[in-house]
Amino acid sequence: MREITYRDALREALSEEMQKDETVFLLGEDIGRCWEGAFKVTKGLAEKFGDERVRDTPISESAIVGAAVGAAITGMHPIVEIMFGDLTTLAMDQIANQAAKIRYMFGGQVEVPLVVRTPFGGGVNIAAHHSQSLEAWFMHIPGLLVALPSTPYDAKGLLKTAIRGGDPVMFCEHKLLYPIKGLIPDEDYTVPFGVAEVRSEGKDVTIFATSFMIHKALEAARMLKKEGVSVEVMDPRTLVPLDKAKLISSVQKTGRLVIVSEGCKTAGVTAEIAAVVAEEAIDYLDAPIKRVAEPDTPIPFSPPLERYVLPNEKRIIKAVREII
Amino acid sequence: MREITYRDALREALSEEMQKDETVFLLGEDIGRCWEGAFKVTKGLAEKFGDERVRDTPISESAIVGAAVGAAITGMHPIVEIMFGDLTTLAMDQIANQAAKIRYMFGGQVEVPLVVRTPFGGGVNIAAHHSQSLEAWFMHIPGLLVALPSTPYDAKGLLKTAIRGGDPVMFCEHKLLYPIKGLIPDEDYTVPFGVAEVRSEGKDVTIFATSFMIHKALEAARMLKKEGVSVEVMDPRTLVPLDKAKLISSVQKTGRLVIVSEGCKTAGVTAEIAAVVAEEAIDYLDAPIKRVAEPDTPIPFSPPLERYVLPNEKRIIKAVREII
Amino acid sequence: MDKAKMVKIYRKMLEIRFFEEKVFELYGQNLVPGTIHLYAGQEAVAVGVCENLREDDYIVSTHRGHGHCIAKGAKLDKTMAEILGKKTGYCKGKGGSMHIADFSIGMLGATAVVGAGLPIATGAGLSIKLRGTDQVVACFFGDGASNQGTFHEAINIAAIWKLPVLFVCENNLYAMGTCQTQVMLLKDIAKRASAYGIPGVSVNGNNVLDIFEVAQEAGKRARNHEGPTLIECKTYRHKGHSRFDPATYRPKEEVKAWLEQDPLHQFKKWLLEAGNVETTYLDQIEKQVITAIESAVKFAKDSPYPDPHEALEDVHAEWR
Amino acid sequence: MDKAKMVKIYRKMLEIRFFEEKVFELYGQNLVPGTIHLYAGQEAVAVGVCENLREDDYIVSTHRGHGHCIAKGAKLDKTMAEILGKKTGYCKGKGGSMHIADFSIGMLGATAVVGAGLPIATGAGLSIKLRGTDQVVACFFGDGASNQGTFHEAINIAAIWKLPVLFVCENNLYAMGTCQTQVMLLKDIAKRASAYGIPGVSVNGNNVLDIFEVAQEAGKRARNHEGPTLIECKTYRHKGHSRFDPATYRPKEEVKAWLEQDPLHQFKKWLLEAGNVETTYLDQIEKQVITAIESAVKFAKDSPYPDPHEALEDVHAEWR
Ligand SMILES: Cc1ncc(C[n+]2csc(CCOP(=O)(O)OP(=O)(O)O)c2C)c(N)n1
Ligand SMILES: Cc1ncc(C[n+]2csc(CCOP(=O)(O)OP(=O)(O)O)c2C)c(N)n1
Ligand SMILES: [Mg+2]
Ligand SMILES: [Mg+2]
Repeated sequence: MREITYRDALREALSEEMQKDETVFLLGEDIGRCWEGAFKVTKGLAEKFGDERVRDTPISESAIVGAAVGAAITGMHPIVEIMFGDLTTLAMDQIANQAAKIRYMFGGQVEVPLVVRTPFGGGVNIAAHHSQSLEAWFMHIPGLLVALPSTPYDAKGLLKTAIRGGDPVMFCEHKLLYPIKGLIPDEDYTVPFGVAEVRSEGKDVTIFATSFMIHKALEAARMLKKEGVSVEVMDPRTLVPLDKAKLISSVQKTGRLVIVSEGCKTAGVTAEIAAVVAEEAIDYLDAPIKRVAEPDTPIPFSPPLERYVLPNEKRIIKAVREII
Repeated sequence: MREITYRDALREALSEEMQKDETVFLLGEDIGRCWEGAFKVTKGLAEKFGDERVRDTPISESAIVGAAVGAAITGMHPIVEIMFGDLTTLAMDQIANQAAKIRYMFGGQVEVPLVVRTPFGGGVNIAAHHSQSLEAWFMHIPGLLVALPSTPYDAKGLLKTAIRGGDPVMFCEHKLLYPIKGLIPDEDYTVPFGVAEVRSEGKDVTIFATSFMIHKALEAARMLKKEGVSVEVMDPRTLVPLDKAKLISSVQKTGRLVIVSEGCKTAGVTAEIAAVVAEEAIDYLDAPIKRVAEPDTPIPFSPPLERYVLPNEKRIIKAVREII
Repeated sequence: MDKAKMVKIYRKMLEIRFFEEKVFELYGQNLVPGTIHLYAGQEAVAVGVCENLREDDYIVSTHRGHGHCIAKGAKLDKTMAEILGKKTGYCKGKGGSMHIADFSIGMLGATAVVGAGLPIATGAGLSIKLRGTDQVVACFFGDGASNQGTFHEAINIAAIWKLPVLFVCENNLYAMGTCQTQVMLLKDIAKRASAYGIPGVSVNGNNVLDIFEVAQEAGKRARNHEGPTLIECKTYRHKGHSRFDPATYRPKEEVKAWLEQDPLHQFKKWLLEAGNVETTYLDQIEKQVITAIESAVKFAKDSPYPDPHEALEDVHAEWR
Repeated sequence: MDKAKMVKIYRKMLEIRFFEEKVFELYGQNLVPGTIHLYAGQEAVAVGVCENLREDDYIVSTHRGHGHCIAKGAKLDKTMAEILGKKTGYCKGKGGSMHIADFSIGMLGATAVVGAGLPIATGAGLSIKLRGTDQVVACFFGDGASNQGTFHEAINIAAIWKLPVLFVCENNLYAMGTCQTQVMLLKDIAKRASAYGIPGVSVNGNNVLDIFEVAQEAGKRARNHEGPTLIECKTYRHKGHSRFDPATYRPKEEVKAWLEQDPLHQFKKWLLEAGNVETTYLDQIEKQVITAIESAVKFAKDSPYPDPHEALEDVHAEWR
C-alpha cells in the first residue's frame, strides 16, 4: 500500500490503462503539456504518451464530447476532460441524446465506451459558473453511468472500471478532493460499479453521502459519537448503478436516514435516494428522511455566502439531531 | 365560457399578451408564416403581428435562447419556442447558467423575463430524440420556474402569468395535449404559479400527476371508483414553485400517495415529490409511496415498445392497488 | 469511370427513389409509425459520395437518412423493416426512420438532432487517425444544420487535426419551411470552409457525376492525410419536409424548375446519350430494383413487431 | 480627436492598468477570494472600443472583465468591492471578479462561460432593433471563445438580422495555455466574418487610436442599421491566465516583444510626441488615478462582507 493523493490516483489510472490499451486516449481543453489539466490530473501524461493520445482541444465542449462519441463507436476508448462540470451544459445534447442513447436507438449494435471526467462542487470561491454539482441530471438519463469517487482508492479503482467498460460514464470528481490523500494497493485493482461502501458502521442513523460530503459526514459521525449517537456512513461510490440493497439494509438496521449531497436540493441526488427508500423501505423508517444539500440558489462568490449554502458537518449534525 | 383546444388556448395567451404589451415578442425555428410552429401554436400570429415580432430563426438553439436572455435583460419580454423539448439540451448553458443565474449573480440588478415554451412527452412514435420529458432538470436549477399545464384553461392562464412575470419560465407543453379541448372564460384571466388544483376529490389515495398524465390519472380514478376506491387527483400546474401545502394536506387526508409523471423514473419529477413527502409528511403515510414513470430507457420507436415504456392508466391502477 | 460503375450508380439511385416512393405509399396506408423525411430528389448526393467509399469507410447520417443507408450498402429489407418498426429492422424497431444504423458496413447511424452528426463524424475521423488506417468518413447534413454551433466546432477540429472527413452539406434550400436566404447571408455554404482554412466546393447536387468527382478528390485528400473538405451539394427535395407538409412555402416555379432537373432522369439521359448504355439494359435494372423493393416490403410487412418487454433491453453494454 | 478625448482615453487606460496592479497586490495579500484574470496589457481594446459608446449603449463582458467595466464607466470602488466579495460591490458579493455587472451604465455583465456572451449580446442587439433606438452593443470575447459554437450561431443571427453589435475579439494569442495556432488554422480570426457575410477587421490591439477608429466605423455601421462587424484586436496579456499561472508556455522572446509594445507606454509616447500633451499634465493624471484607486481599495477593504443569509436572496424576481 502507498499513500497518494486523489489527483495522483486518477492519473495513475489513466496512465496504467493507456499503457495497457492502445485504444485509450485523452482529450480535453488544456490537458496537454502546456497546462496539464486545470487541476493537474494529466500532469506528465503528454510527455509519456505523446500529444496524439493526450490531446489538447479548442474550447468546443460540444464537439469534444461528440468527437469522443464518434471515436468510441469506432473502436477507441476516449476519455474526455471537461474542465468544469458546469460546462457539461454545453455538451448536453452529445452526452444525453447521443452518447447515452446510441446503443439503445441502434438496437444494441454498438457500445459507447466513453468516460467524461469532470470536477464538480463548491468551496473555492469561483462562483455560480464554476461550482455546481449536476450529477442528478446524469442520473436522470438512461444509458449513462455515474461514478463519484470520494477517496483516492476509489478514484483509481472506479476510473479503471469506467475505462474498461462499454458504457458512457460520467465520472464526477470534486475540486476539494484532488489534494486529499489515501492508501492504495501497489498492484492493479478495480472498484466495481454499483457496490456501496460503509465508511463507518453504526446503528442509530444512516448517513448516505456522496463525493466530498463523505468526509463531512464522517466528521459529523465522529462528533455525534461523542454524544453517544452511533452513525452509519454510507458512500454509494456510483449513483448509476445504485446499490439499493445496501442502502435499504442499512436503513433497516438504523431506521433513520439523512442524505447528504452537494448540488441543489430540489430534484437533486438527495431526492432520488429519498424516493427509493420511501418506495421500497418506508416501513423500516422510524422518522422522517432528512436531506442536506444546497438550498435552491446558485453558488454565490463571497466566502461567507458560499459557506452558508454549502452543506457541512454542522448542518448534517443538525439534521441527525432532528430525527434522533 | 368557450370550448377551445390547448393549442388555441396557448395561442390566445400569446396573442393577447402581444397585443397588450409591445415588448412581448416570439422567436423560434419555423414559428413564422411559412410553417407557423411545428405544432401550429403560432398559427396566424406572424400575419397579425408581423415578422419582426414573430421571428423565424436559424437552427441555433443555444443562440436563440441566448438572444432571448439578452433581449430580456434589456427591456423586452421574449418568448422562445424550442421545437422539441429534447433540444433544450443544446441550449442548456444559456438556460441553466445564464438565464437562471443572471439575476442572482448580479445581485438582483436585473430581471430575466423570459419564457421558453417547448413540447415534451412521448406517444407519437418519433423515438428517442423527440419524446423525452426533462422537467426534472429544470426543477434542479434555481432561478427557473417550471410550468406544465394539463388543460386549455391552465395553458392560457399559466402562460399569461409566465409572460407577465420577471423570471425565466420553462413552459413545458405536451404533444398529446395540443388537440384536447376544454372550457375557458371569455374575459382575461391568469392562473397563479404555485397553486395546485385538485382535479378530482377522494379520500383513499392521492394521485399526484403532471401534464398529460393528469388525464391518465383521472381515467384511472374513474375506473378505481367502480371498485370503490376513492381517489384524489392532484395537478401541481407548476413544479417550481411547488404547492407543497396542498400536496401534504391531501396526503394527510388519504395516507397514500402515487406519483405519476412522464420522464424517466430515476432522479425525475416523481423523485422530488416523493422526497418532499418523505421529509415533511412521512407520518401521514399509511403505505409506501409509489412512483409511476418511464422505466430507465430512452423512448423506443416501435409502437408496442413505446406503449410499454410510457406510463398509462393500467400502471397507475396497479400502483394504487399495491398500496390500498 | 467504367460502365459497370455507372450502372451501379444508376441502380443505387433508382433503389433509393423507388424505396422512398414505397415508403410514401406505406405511409399512406398507415404502416409507417411516426413521421418520415423522404430523400427523393437528393439521390445523386448520397450515391455520388458513397460510390467513393469502401465498405470499411464510415458515414454519419441525418433525419433524412434512408438514401444514405442504401447508398452505403444497407440491406433494403432490414431498412424497410426498421422504418415499419419491426423486430427484424436494423435497430430491432427501437430507432425507426430517423435512427437507422448498420455498423457492419460503417453506417454509424442517423441522429435526429440537426447538426449533432458533425462532431460524431469528426470523432470517427480522429479514431481513424489514431488507429492509423486509411479509412475516411462522410458526414451528411443539411443547409439548416450549417447554422448549428456543432458545424463550427466540428469542422474546426477536423481542420486543425487534418482528419479524413468529407463534410457533405446537402443544400436543398430549405430547413422545414425556412428558406436558406432567411437564415444566412451567404449563397454558397461552401464558402464557410474558409473560416477553417480548408477547401470548400459547391457542386450541382443533382449531377451525380459531378458529385462523384468532387467527392473523389476530397476522398483522396482525406486518405492522404491532407484533411477535411466541405462539399456543398445544391439540390432539392421533391416532397415536403415531413409527413404532412404540403410545402406550399416553395414557389411553384421553383419546384417546377427543380423537378425538371431530377437527378435520376438527368443521369438516365446521360447514360443513354453519352454513356452508351442501352434502354433495355436500364429497363432490366429497373425491373430488378422494383423486385428487390417489393421483396423488402414483403419482408418488412411480414415481420413481427418486437415484444414489448424488449423495450428494456440494450440500454447498457454487456459488462453490467 | 480632441485633446480632452485623448487624455480621457489615457486616463482610462491608466485606471485599468493601476487597478489590475492593485488587484494583483491584494491577491498576494489573500484579500481576493477565488481566482483572477487580469486585463493588464489589453487596455487599448476596452478603452478604444468603449470610448465610442454612449452611456446607454451596452457591453457584454467575460471572465477577464475588469477592464471592460472600467472602460464602460463603472465605479472603481464598487468594482473593487465586488472583487473582494464585499456587500458594497456591484453584485453585493454574489458575482465576484468573473461576474461583474452594472446595468445602470449598460454593462450587461460578465459571464464566466467562454463564448456565452455572444448570444446575449446578439439578443441585446435584437432588443435595440425591436425598440427602435439607436443604441449599439459591444461584445468582448477571446481568441479561445471564437471556437465555440455560440460564436458561429450568434454572429450569424446578428448578421441576418443586421443587428447593431460590435463583436470584439481580443486575440491575446492564448486561451489558458493553448496557443491560437494549435486550435485554428487561420491567422486572422477576423476572416471568419466572411462566413457570415459581414465585415471583419484585424487591428493592432495595442494601438488604442487604431482600435478607436475601427470601432468608430463599426459603430456607425451599427447605428445605421447596416449590421454587425467582427473586430479582431491582436494583443497580449501581460500576466498569466489566472492566479497561479506562471505562463511558461509562452516563449520568452515573444513575451519580451509584446511587453515592448505595451499599449499604455505606446500611447503615452504618442501623446507626448504627436499629441502635444505635456509630461507634467500626464503626471498629474497619473497621480489622480493613483488616488482614485487607493480610495477604491480603501472603500473595498473597509466594506463589510455580506451577511451569510443574503445568499438566499435575489434568486427570483419580485413578483413571487
Ligand atoms: C437541433 C434541432 N433543431 C430542430 C430540429 C427540428 N427539425 C428537424 S429537421 C429540421 C430541418 C433541417 O433542415 P436541414 O438541415 O436543411 O435538413 P433537411 O431537412 O433539409 O434535409 C428541423 C428544424 C431538430 N430535429 N434538431
Ligand atoms: C465554455 C468554457 N470552457 C472552458 C472554460 C475554462 N476557461 C476559462 S478562461 C479559458 C480560456 C479563454 O480563452 P480566451 O477566450 O482566449 O480568453 P482569454 O482568457 O485569453 O482572455 C478557459 C478555457 C470556461 N470558463 N468556459
Ligand atoms: Mg435543408
Ligand atoms: Mg485569449
